[in-house]
Amino acid sequence: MSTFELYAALAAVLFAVGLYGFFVRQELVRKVVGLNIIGAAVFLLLIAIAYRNRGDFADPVPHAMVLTGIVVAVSATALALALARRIEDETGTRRLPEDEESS
Amino acid sequence: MVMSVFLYGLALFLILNLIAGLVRVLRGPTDADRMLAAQLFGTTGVGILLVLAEAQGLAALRDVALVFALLAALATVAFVRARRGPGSSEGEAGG
Amino acid sequence: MTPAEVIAAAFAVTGGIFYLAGTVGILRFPDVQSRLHAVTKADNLGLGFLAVGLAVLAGTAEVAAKLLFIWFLALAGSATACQLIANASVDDDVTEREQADA
Amino acid sequence: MLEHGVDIVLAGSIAVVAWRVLLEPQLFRSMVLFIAMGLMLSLAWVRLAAPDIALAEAAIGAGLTGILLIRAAQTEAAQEAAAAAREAATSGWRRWFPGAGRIVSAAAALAFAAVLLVAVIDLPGEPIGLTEAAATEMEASGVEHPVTSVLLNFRAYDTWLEVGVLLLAAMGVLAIHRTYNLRSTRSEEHTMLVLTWLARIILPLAVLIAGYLYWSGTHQPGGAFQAGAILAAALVLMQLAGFRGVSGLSTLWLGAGLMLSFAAFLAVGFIGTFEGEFLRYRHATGELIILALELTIVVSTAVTLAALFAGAGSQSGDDSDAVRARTPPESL
Repeated sequence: MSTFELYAALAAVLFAVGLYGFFVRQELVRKVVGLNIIGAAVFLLLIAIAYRNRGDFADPVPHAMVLTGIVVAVSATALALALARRIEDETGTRRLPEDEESS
Repeated sequence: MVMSVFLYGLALFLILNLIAGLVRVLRGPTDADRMLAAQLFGTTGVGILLVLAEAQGLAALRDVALVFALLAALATVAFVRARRGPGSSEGEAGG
Repeated sequence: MTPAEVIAAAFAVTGGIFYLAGTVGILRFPDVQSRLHAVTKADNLGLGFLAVGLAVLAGTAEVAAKLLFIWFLALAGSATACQLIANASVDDDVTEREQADA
Repeated sequence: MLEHGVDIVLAGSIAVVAWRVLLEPQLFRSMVLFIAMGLMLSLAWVRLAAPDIALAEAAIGAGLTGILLIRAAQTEAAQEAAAAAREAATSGWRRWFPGAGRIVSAAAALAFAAVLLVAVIDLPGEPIGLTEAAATEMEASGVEHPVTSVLLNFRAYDTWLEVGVLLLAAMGVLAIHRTYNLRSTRSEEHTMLVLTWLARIILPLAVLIAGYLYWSGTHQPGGAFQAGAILAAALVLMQLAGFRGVSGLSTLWLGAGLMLSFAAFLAVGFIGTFEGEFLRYRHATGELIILALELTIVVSTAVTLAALFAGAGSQSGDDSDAVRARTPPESL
């Protein structure tokens, strides 16, 4: 197993784990964490592919995209947490209303 | 050649140390213990980065270690500041 | 191996031993206050020895200065963080005692 | 040989830690594990020869995301037990098909992972990346570091829109708080001496290191976003130590900080249209333009990330007052 294959496989595993967590966990904060793990998986795959395509240096285009992605991910996380906090303040629950009814 | 094997061995050893530290996060028993383990990861992570910088011949990794060392304490500071007063860890002593 | 490499390796191994001591400490010591020692003493010394070893290996003053700077930052951060954690854990103890009295 | 051992141990432990992060019943534990995962991920970036990403992960993943999540976890610690109990209880259609939701979710997640793996295996044997193209064009970009040349020249469009996303997120947080600045957010009332000390040491060093990363980004790993994230972390630390930090800014200055970079890209873009194409500057002044744009990115990223933190972390008023009343004064 080459380094590329190893980390690409890890990316697939992380993607599955993150997606499963995103579906199954009902607390909003957990869903945000699940999304972050899915994001990490995508970043990992891109960087692994950049590593595979390296010449004198690794492919800079995926690197730039992931750099952009990390910054976007943190701002999306902050916004999502602020929304979750607001939902908690308004409704007294940390889940979405439809999850609340069914459980 | 010998040196390269030595450095990678050292990096592997430090990574195993870090993984062992994860046990403390799971066991707790208090949140302070968990935060302490996180602090340990910071110091170990800086060490691993410095070793890998030498092993992979990537001087830029020292900058990564520098940033880690600079910001390692921040999560702990946030932890202490956001605590719901004393007694936040009640009800999980069996952790 | 050149003499410099042997010296560097000796320092690095010493650092590694301190790291190991820190890990054992955080896993085996009985409470937060004693586990603090593992982080504040063992790990920071480990990083220090490691930094010296790697500085010898790199052999340039620039790299050595940067490594020492990194060590200083890690020391400042971890000293502060551990003091904060110690305060927090003392608060926890006080609360437990109050609850026991009540 | 050992090199490969490092990769295998790292990849394996990241997978296990990610699993534990999601399934851990206790939120705080899960967040600390998430921080550990961020650290391990940045080691993975290092192994994959991506020091730029490792830098960003160190500044953002380890610094800011961790702080955000730790805060989110702790303010909710009290409701933890009740929530876990409710999560275990089932009702509605879940009572008739216990675990059906989980099985469907697991199947969907595995299917996605399988598709991803097939796509990876199906990659053409010959690398078809843009490494070559970037290498030949780099001369014209004005900088000597490939990632920076992509980020601020070849694909400046992406970066402009990214800055736009940051701006939108900050506007969203302000909207959620129904305010135009962050002055109403909670500031720490009693100061801790150690914390003041740490802030006084870290702030100037953060400025120094951010400046270094900004400047060196033109020829080695580093750059504007990492520099901005470090400054943001320092601003957040100031806030935590009881200084006003970014929440001391008036509406005017906050808005200016948030919008600076977006506006600068727009202006440069329009100047570029006189030469034929929006945001195109592949000529002698490239380096100057890039350095100027990066400087605006540093400022805007720092202000935006710090504002996002201040906004996301603040609590509803009466609640935090109660907390403060219960916290004993610091004995130092």
